[in-house]
Amino acid sequence: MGEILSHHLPSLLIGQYPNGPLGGLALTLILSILGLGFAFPLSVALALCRVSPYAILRVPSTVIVYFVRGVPLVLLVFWSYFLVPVLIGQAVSAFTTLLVTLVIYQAAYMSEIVRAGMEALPKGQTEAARSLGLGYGLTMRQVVLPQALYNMLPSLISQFVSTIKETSIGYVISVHELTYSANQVNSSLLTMPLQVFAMLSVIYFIVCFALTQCAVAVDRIVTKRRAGSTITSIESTANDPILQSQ
Amino acid sequence: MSINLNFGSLLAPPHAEHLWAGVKFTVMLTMSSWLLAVALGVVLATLRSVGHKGLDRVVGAWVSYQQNVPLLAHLFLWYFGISAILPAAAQSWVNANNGELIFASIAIGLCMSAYFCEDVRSGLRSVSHGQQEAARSLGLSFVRSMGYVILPQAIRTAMPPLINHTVILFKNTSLAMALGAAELTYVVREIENQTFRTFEAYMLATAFYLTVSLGLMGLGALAARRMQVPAR
Amino acid sequence: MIRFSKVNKWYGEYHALTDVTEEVKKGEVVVVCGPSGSGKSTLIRTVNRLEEIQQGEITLDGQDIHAKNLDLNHFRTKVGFVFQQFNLFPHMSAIDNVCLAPVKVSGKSKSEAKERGMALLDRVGLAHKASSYPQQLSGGQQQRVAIARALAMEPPVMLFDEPTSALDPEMVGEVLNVMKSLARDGMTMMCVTHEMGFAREVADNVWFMDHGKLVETGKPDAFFANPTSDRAKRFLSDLRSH
Amino acid sequence: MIRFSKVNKWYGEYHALTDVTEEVKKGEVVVVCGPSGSGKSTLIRTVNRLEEIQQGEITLDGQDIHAKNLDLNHFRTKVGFVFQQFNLFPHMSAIDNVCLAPVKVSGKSKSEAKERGMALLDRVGLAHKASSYPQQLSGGQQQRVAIARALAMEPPVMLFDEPTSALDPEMVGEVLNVMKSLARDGMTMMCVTHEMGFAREVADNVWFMDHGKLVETGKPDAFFANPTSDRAKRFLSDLRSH
Amino acid sequence: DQLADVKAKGVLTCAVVSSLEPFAYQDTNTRDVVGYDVDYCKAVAKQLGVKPELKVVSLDARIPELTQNRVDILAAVLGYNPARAEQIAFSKSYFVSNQSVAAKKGVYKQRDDMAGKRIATIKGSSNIPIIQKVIPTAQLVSYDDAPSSFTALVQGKVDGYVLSESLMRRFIARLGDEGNIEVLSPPVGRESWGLGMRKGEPAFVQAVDNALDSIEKSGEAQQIFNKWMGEGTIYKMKRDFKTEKIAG
Ligand SMILES: Nc1ncnc2c1ncn2[C@@H]1O[C@H](COP(=O)(O)OP(=O)(O)OP(=O)(O)O)[C@@H](O)[C@H]1O
Ligand SMILES: Nc1ncnc2c1ncn2[C@@H]1O[C@H](COP(=O)(O)OP(=O)(O)OP(=O)(O)O)[C@@H](O)[C@H]1O
Ligand SMILES: [Mg+2]
Ligand SMILES: [Mg+2]
Repeated sequence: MGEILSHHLPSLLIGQYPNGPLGGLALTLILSILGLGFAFPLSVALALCRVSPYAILRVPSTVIVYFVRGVPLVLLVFWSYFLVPVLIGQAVSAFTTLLVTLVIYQAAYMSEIVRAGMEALPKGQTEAARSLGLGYGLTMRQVVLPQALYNMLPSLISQFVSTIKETSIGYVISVHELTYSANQVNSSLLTMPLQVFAMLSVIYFIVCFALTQCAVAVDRIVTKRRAGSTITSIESTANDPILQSQ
Repeated sequence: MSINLNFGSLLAPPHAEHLWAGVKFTVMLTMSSWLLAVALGVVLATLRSVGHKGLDRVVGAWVSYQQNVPLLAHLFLWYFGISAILPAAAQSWVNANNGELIFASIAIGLCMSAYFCEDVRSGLRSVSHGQQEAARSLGLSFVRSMGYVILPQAIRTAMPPLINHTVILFKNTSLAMALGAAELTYVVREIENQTFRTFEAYMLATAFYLTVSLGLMGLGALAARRMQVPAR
Repeated sequence: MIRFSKVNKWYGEYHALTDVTEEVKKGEVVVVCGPSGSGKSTLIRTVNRLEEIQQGEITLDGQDIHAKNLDLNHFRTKVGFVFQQFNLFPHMSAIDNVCLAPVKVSGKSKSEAKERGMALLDRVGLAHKASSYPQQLSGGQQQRVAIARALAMEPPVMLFDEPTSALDPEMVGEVLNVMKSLARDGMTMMCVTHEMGFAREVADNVWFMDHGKLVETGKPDAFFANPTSDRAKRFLSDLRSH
Repeated sequence: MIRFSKVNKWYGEYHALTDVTEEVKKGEVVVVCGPSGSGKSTLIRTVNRLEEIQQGEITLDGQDIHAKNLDLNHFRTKVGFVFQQFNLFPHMSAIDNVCLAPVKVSGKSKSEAKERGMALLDRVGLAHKASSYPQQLSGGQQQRVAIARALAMEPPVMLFDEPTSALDPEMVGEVLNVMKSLARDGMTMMCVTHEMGFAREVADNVWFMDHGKLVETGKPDAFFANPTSDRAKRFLSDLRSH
Repeated sequence: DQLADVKAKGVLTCAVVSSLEPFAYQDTNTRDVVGYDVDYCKAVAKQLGVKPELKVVSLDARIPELTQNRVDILAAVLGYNPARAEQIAFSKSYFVSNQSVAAKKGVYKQRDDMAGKRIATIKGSSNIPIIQKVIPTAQLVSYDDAPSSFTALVQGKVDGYVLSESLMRRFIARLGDEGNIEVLSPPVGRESWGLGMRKGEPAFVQAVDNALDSIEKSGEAQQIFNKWMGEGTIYKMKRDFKTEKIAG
């Protein structure tokens, strides 16, 4: 096991880089960060649409969210693999395909988190803001969103963990992320699947567990800050099961 | 690119039979892994709520291992890794008895059991401490107060996440494709490879998954509503 | 100043306000009381249109509050509202709570708003807590900040919905004192409250509601000594009995 | 009937009860009062062992409540407890709440328990709400059901921890009336409450606590007219000030 | 016109499948992708006077990658079959491979004993229609890549595995004796591999065919074969084919 480790660890961590494309854990992390980075603003927009009084915004956003929640991620990956090039009339790489899928997938799930955060705020917050003469937009921007996003920070970190795990789907379309790299290593060793896949699990575990702990710590801070404030209606959210995608 | 939809060839033999077999496999895999996940999840949640520190740690470690590793990695580890260290007799028995189904069920079931465990546990925690105190004050023993007062309420709270995770489990069965398990996604991809009717093939699969997922969500909402205590 | 004419409101089937017709004059303090569920909150919430009405009219200085074309946000700056649950913004310090509307709605400069905000916090006795966050304040202090926040837009009218009901008995006094001083300064006020001492001391009129109807109105002395309706008699005896 | 001797309790470092020594006689009504955090709840919760004590002894009819070999579940049927937050079981109707313990603990037949339960609900004035669920009841009604539930095991002693603090003022009376009628019927009661009217009317003794100590005890008239300790004086004047 | 485009770009983008030694795989030491397919890509690019660029793709994404313009040409263990020929254009053959079934040593005498057994294939590979024709009763189990399939065979999860003989021999050689795997004869088929190109680009196909002819003529084809599969390698294979038009 030690030998496989020393010999193949670079492949698992950075893929073929610098002799070839970056891959392995590095690519997994890049995908996750980009995925979450693009998904976050999209999710806020989706959440705003979901709670909007206008049916023309509410209905399509609801359809998107339920569609994404009802279809396996693999199938979504296949869909974008074939649809995205058709739609934009241009070839896109497997990496882009996966990224697009992850962004849509995560945005849908995260919008539910953001929405839950907004709805968990006591109604009095909005009423107080409106009573002061703040309009809908100002109320959202100044009062609702800052609190909802802050309260949901732990869930959002947990979502990052989900994203990391979901990048493993890249394996099926040959994005050279960690799972793909592990399979490459397994190909060249052929006789040590147990060791290779155990190592794969360990690497994922280390990264995801560290982040999960981070979410727990942030959750503690958020809960403490929230204690005694008017927002007591939501329980700790870091592990809120409804809100996680995987 | 114009899309010329033609479902005819997909819904005729031999593809129709393959699709049907894929659907059956998916349903079977969903049910077996769900049963495993729920049974184990309840056991784990009970173990965690006993209040034994060491036990809680062990179960907690198991849960966080399952939750922090992608399902695909679990699948590979079970199918190619752990299967290799089984005794030869066990290996050949499994291989002769739909090993893909067995290992996929184990991997998915174990992974989701961690989520079900946490659902049940947070259901238990959502019941206010006052309920336990009130029940004990009436002279009900720990077991009775759990049975008559705490659990009936906990299950109501745990219902929505349990449903949600059931849907996720169902969707995740599609990953068993990577083990050569002939579930629906696998079959659809094969058919797509043979016929190049990409859109039609994926549409059929999508329709199936959507119907079942939304159906489960709907049933869950219905169950939650029926369980709901009358309010003002 | 505020005139209700034949105001009717339904929640679905439920008739929450029935033919309320009455007036609050400029500089007057009105205390609204009545049993739980009688529609007190509903009534004062219609005044800044937190609730819509289905029939009748409410005017403020002659302006129809429920007109379709009303600039709602501008209108609301003319009515201060204080909630039972304080509803301070927990992510902002006391002074930021007070300055939010002047800066974002009236477009005052930050420094100007802040100066005026400090004066208001001083008025409610909390200048030293300006940079505290709501969680760091007691209930009574939070409610006083909420009053300062409502005053920041310099509204000619203030509405209070049970401002002391969520407070520990020890803190009720400090909030009532602020309200009394407002009343003395000539503010037009509508207060839903069970604090009969307060009503006796500062109210110009007491309105008694039951089942969505304005059953009885009168000067406090007369009302407490001699309620005319049976329902009000029973209500007052309930309040006194313990 | 209940005898506290040198009772001491710590929460970790915090000394929550210090050397409490006092007695409640059979048929006596004791009102426990004192500022927030003074240990009132802690004290009465030790009586049915919702809290453990570290030193001293509490006996009920001579039986050591904190004995290791006590059959706790059986013992608890002898002490009725009423919580500030009612703690009704929300998934059961009022009558089911009342019948749970008689059926499951005492093994009464369902019909017998139900008959007696209806009598109890009638006693608290809620026979007509027997099949309502807690959420369908007002706070005062919930608390009355909770009292009926506690009475169902026919306990010789009843404990009340601020039974009216979570109620709207309107509903305080109905709950206090039930408690008064219990007191008149000779029930031994310990009540933590701020309702001084109630204390004056029915208490045989008032215990005043501060910082975990039983600072002062006395007949209600004497205590309210002439508290001996400074702390009690200040406490009473705060309560009266508004 | 693709030929002009490629020349203008100065780059020929080849799709290769990198999990198949010796056709294309990642060298453990340099972590470069190398192999027979890779060398062919480079040789063709040189003939066209442009620079080669590799793009690693998965087996069943090869054809979509091509038809959706993500690559110029497939050098991706692409066996000819009529269904594929409807989708894409094939060059002349640059490799001809026996497709054979491997199984545990000593269990089966010959290929047709595999009737009714579970046989592993690779998702989207051209072996699937062939084996379905030759052993119609076989139950096919498809994995995502060749090593997974082979691992499944070694672990007894399947009874047989059908693959190009060269690839199969490599797996067997790698495993040494402990794997206990043998190739059953006769082969299930013989398959010509071509470079894959988009339909409707006759000039480009012609140019690639010409390039392949030159490579054959100059002896470079033989060299490439020897380098990856000849006497000096674990495969010890002889080149028994020539570059020629694939017969439909
Ligand atoms: N959003 C709503 N939907 C339906 N009914 C409502 C709604 N809000 C209030 N009600 C009903 O309208 C009636 C009057 O409510 P309101 O809150 O005005 O009473 P209140 O006099 O303020 O009582 P309290 O003293 O308890 O605050 C009540 O019966 C209440 O149940
Ligand atoms: N579980 C606990 N752990 C630590 N400290 C506690 C715990 N429960 C109560 N305390 C502390 O013990 C002290 C007495 O609490 P207790 O609840 O008995 O006060 P109280 O007199 O009932 O006050 P209140 O009028 O607010 O109900 C308080 O300072 C409280 O913070
Ligand atoms: Mg109200
Ligand atoms: Mg207390």
